[in-house]
Amino acid sequence: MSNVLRVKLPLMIISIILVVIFTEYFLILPSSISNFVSELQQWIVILAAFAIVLGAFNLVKIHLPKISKSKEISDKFLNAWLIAIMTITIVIGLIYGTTSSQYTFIFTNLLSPVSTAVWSIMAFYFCGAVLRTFRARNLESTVLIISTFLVASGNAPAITAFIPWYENLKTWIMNVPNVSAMRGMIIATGIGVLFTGVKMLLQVERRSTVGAGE
Amino acid sequence: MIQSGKIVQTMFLLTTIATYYYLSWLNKEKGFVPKIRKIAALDAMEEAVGRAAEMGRPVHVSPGTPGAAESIEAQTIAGLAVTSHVSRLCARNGVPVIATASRPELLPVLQEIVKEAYKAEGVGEAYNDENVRFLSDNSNAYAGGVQGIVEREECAANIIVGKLYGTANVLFGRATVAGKTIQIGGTAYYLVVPHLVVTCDYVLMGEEVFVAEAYLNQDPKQLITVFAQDIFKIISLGLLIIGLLTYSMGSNLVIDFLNT
Amino acid sequence: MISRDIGLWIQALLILMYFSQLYKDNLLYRFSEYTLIGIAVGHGVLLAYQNVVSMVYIPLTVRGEYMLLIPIILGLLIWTRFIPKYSWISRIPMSLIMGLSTAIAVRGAIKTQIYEQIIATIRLAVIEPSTLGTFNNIIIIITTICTLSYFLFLREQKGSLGISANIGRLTMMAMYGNTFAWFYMSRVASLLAQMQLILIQLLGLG
Amino acid sequence: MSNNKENWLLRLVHLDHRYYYLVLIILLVAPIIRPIGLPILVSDPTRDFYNYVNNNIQENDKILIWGGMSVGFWPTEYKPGVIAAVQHFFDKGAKIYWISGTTEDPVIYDQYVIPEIEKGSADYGINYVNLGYYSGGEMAMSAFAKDISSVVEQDYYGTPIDQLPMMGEVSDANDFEFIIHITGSPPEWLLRQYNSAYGKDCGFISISGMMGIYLPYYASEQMIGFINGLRGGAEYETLTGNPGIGLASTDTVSTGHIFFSVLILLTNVLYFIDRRINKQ
Repeated sequence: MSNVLRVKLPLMIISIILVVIFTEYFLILPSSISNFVSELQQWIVILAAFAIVLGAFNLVKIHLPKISKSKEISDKFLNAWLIAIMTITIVIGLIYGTTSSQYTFIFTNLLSPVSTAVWSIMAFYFCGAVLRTFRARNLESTVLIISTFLVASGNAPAITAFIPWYENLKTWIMNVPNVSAMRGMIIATGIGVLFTGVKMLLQVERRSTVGAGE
Repeated sequence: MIQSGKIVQTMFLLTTIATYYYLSWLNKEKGFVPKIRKIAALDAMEEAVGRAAEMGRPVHVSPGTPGAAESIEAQTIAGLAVTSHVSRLCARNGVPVIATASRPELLPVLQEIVKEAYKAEGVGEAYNDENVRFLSDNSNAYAGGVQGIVEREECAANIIVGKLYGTANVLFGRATVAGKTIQIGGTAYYLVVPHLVVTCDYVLMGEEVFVAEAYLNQDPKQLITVFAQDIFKIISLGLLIIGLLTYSMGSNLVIDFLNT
Repeated sequence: MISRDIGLWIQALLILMYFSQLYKDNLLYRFSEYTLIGIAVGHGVLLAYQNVVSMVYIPLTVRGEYMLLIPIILGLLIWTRFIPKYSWISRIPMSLIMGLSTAIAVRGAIKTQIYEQIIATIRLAVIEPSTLGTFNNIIIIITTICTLSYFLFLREQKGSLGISANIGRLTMMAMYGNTFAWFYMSRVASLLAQMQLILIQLLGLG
Repeated sequence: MSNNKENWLLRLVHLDHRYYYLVLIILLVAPIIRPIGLPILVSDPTRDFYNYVNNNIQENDKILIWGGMSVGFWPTEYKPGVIAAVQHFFDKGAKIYWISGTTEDPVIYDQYVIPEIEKGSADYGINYVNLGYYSGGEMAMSAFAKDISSVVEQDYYGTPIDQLPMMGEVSDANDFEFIIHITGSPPEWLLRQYNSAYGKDCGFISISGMMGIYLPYYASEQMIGFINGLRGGAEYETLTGNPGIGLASTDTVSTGHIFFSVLILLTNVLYFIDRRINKQ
C-alpha cells in the first residue's frame, strides 16, 4: 500500500494532468471542461507560491546548525547574520508592507547593490578567462575566438563610429551562423521537451519525482 | 473534433507517444536495443586512461559543480555516470583515480560509485578512501582545489562532465598552459561551452551529455528515448527539405500542412 | 561635491565589500554575499505570501469559495518535505506542479520550437533582390540542416553525415563565440552601472 | 624577434591577473566622467519594436507587460530599454497592464519605473495598473491568458480589481493589442502561451546575454522585435529622441570592449610565439 502512495500515485497524477491539459488545448470541448482547467491552473499557481517558501526552509536547515557547529567566531556570526537579515526582511515587509519607505530602503540599499555586483564582477573573470585560456589551439577554438573577437569589437562604438563597414561583420555573424546554429538546437531541444512529456505520460520517467523526499 | 490549426500538431504529439510506446514494447517483447554511434569524448577517455597507465600518473574526475538544490539534477546524474565509467577504466588499468566533490552531499555518492567500480573490476581491495575528496562548496575554492590537484599530482587526464558555471575556465585553465594533460569536459549550459572549447581536447556539448549517459549506462529506457528523438529529428529534416523544394517551386505545401 | 545620502554610502560600501574577493577571499566579501542571499530569500517568501493572500483572501472571505481551501492544504503539504518521516507526502502536490508545468511547455513546444523554426527556414528558399541576401539565405539553410544533423546519434558520423556534422559543429562554434561576446557586454554594462554609482552619484565627479 | 622581446611579452601574459583588472577599471573611469556620446547604429529588432508601437498603438489600446526583471540587471540592462519603451507607451496613450513573474519585479515597477515616467493625464487604475507578483512562471502566464479573473483578485496595493475601471475592460489574452515580456531568460514562455496559443503580437525587453537566443525567434517573425539590454535601450532612446542613461553609457562600453578584444589578440599572438619557439 505505501509503495502505491509513495511512487505510483505521484506518477499517476502527472499522467492525468498531462492528458487533461492536452485534450483541453487540442480538442474542441464544452466550456465546462475549459473552466475546470482554469480552476486547476489557478490552484497550481497557489501551490507554486508555497513551493517558494521551501527555499527559506532549505536555507535555515543548512545554515542554522552551522551557527552552533562551526568553530571560528566569524562563521558563527555570518550564519547568524544570514538568518537574521532574512527574518528582518520578512518582518519589516509584513509590518510596513513592501511599498513602505522602510522596505524600499532595504531593497534599494542592501539587496540591489550586491545583486548587480554578482554580475559586474564577472567582467573581470571574463577578462581573466580570455587571458588564460582563449588560445586558437584547433580549428574549432579558432572559429570561436574569431567570432568572439568580431562581435566584441563590433560592439565598441569607438571602432564602428570610425569604420562604418566594420559592424557588418558582427551583424553577419549574429544573423547567419548564430541563427542557423540556434535553429538546429531549438528544434533538437523542442523534440527533447516533447519526449520529456511523453516519458512522463507513459510513466517511464522515474527520476523526476523520486528526487523529492527520497 | 480537433481545433482548427492544431490538427497536425495533435497528430505529431500522438505519433511521438505511439512511437515511444511501440519501441518500448519492441524492447520488452523482442529485446530490441538501439545502438548509439561512437562518441569521440567517450573513446578519448579510454585513450586517456591508457596513456595514464603508461605514464604511471593519476586521473582526476568530477561530476561538475552543481548548486545547492541541484545535486539530483539531470546533468549531475549524467556526470556521475561518466565518473563511474572512468573509475572502472582506471581500476581495470591499475591507474589511481582522484574523484572530487563540490557539494558535501555528493561525497558519499562518489565514494559509493568508485568503490563499486573497483569491485566490478575485481580489484575491490585496491580502492582507498583518500582518493575521493570533498574540496569545498564555494565554487571558486573548489576550482582552485581541482587546479592544485591536477598540477601537484601531475594528472594525465582531467575529466569533468556535469553542471558547470563560470568557474569552468579555472577548472581546466592551468593544464592548457602545461599542455601534457588530456582534458575532457561536458555541460549542457550553452554559456559555459565556450570555456570548455578553448581549454579541453574533447567536449560534450548540450544534448551529447545526456546521450553519453545513455551510451554508458546502456539503460534501455534512455536508449529508446535517444532512438525515438532521432526519428523525429529525421522527420523534421524531411519536412524541412521537402518544404524547401516545394517552396522554391512556388507552392506553400508544407507550410500550409504544418499550419492546419 | 560628495553626496550626503546615507543609502548611497551603504550601497557603495557593500559593492566594495563584494569586490574585495578579487584581491582574496575574506570575511567582508562573505558578509555581503550572505546579506544578498538572506534578503533575496526573505523577499521571495514575502512576495509568495502576498501572492497567496491576494489570490485567496477575497474569494474566501467575501465570496465564500471554500473550494480554495484545497490548494491551500495541498500547499501546506509541500512543506512536509522537511519532516524526514513524512517527506514523501510532499511528492503529491509537487507532482501537480510538475505535471502542469511540463504539460503547458510540451503543448506549446510543437509549434513554437519545431514548426515555426522549420517554416522560417523554408521561407528562406527564395531569390532575394540583393545577392548577399540570397547568399546568406543559402548559408542559413545549409547550416541549419547541418546543425540538426550533428544531433543525430544512431548513425556513425562518416561520409556525408560526417561532413554535415562537422559543418554543423563549426557553425555552433560561431554561435558560441557570438553568445560569449554578448554575455561579456552584459557583465561590462553591470560593472559600468556600479562605477557610475560610485564615481558620479556618490563622489560627484561626473 | 630577439629573445628578450619574447620573454617581455611572455611575462606580460603571465602577469598577475589583478593588474589587468586594474587596467579595466581605469579604462572605464575616463569615459564615465567625460562621456563623449558617439553615434550608434540602430539594429533591426529595436527598430521593428519602435515602428510597431509608433504605427499600431493608438489611444486606449491595451498593452500587457509580463515583468520578469531581477534587480541585479536593473541599473544598465533593463533601465534604458524599459524607461524608454514605457514612456513611449504613455505618450501613445496606451493602457498598461503590468503583472510580475519574478518576486523583485513589482517593487522595481513601483519604485523605479513609475516615478521616472512623465505620465501626463494618465492616472492609476484607469491608464496603468500594477497587478503584483504571481508565482509559477509559465503556468501563471497560461492561467492569466485563459481567464484573468481566475488569477487576479486584487492589485499590488491590495485594492480589489472591481474598483479598478481598466480591469473591467479585459477578460483574457484576446483583449490585449501587444504583449511584452521583460526578462533575462529565453523567450519560449511568452511565445508558447501567447503567440502560439492565441496568435498575439509579442515583444521582448531582454538582457544583452540573450541576444543569440532571441535572434532566431525574431528572424522567424514569431516576435515583433526586442530591445536588447543596454545597447537596445540606447538605440530606442535615439529613436524616441530623448537621450538618457543608455546613450551616455554606450561609449564607456567601448573602452571595455576594446580592452577585451586586445586581450584576445594579445594571448593569441603570445601563443603563436610560444609555439614557434618550441618548434625550433
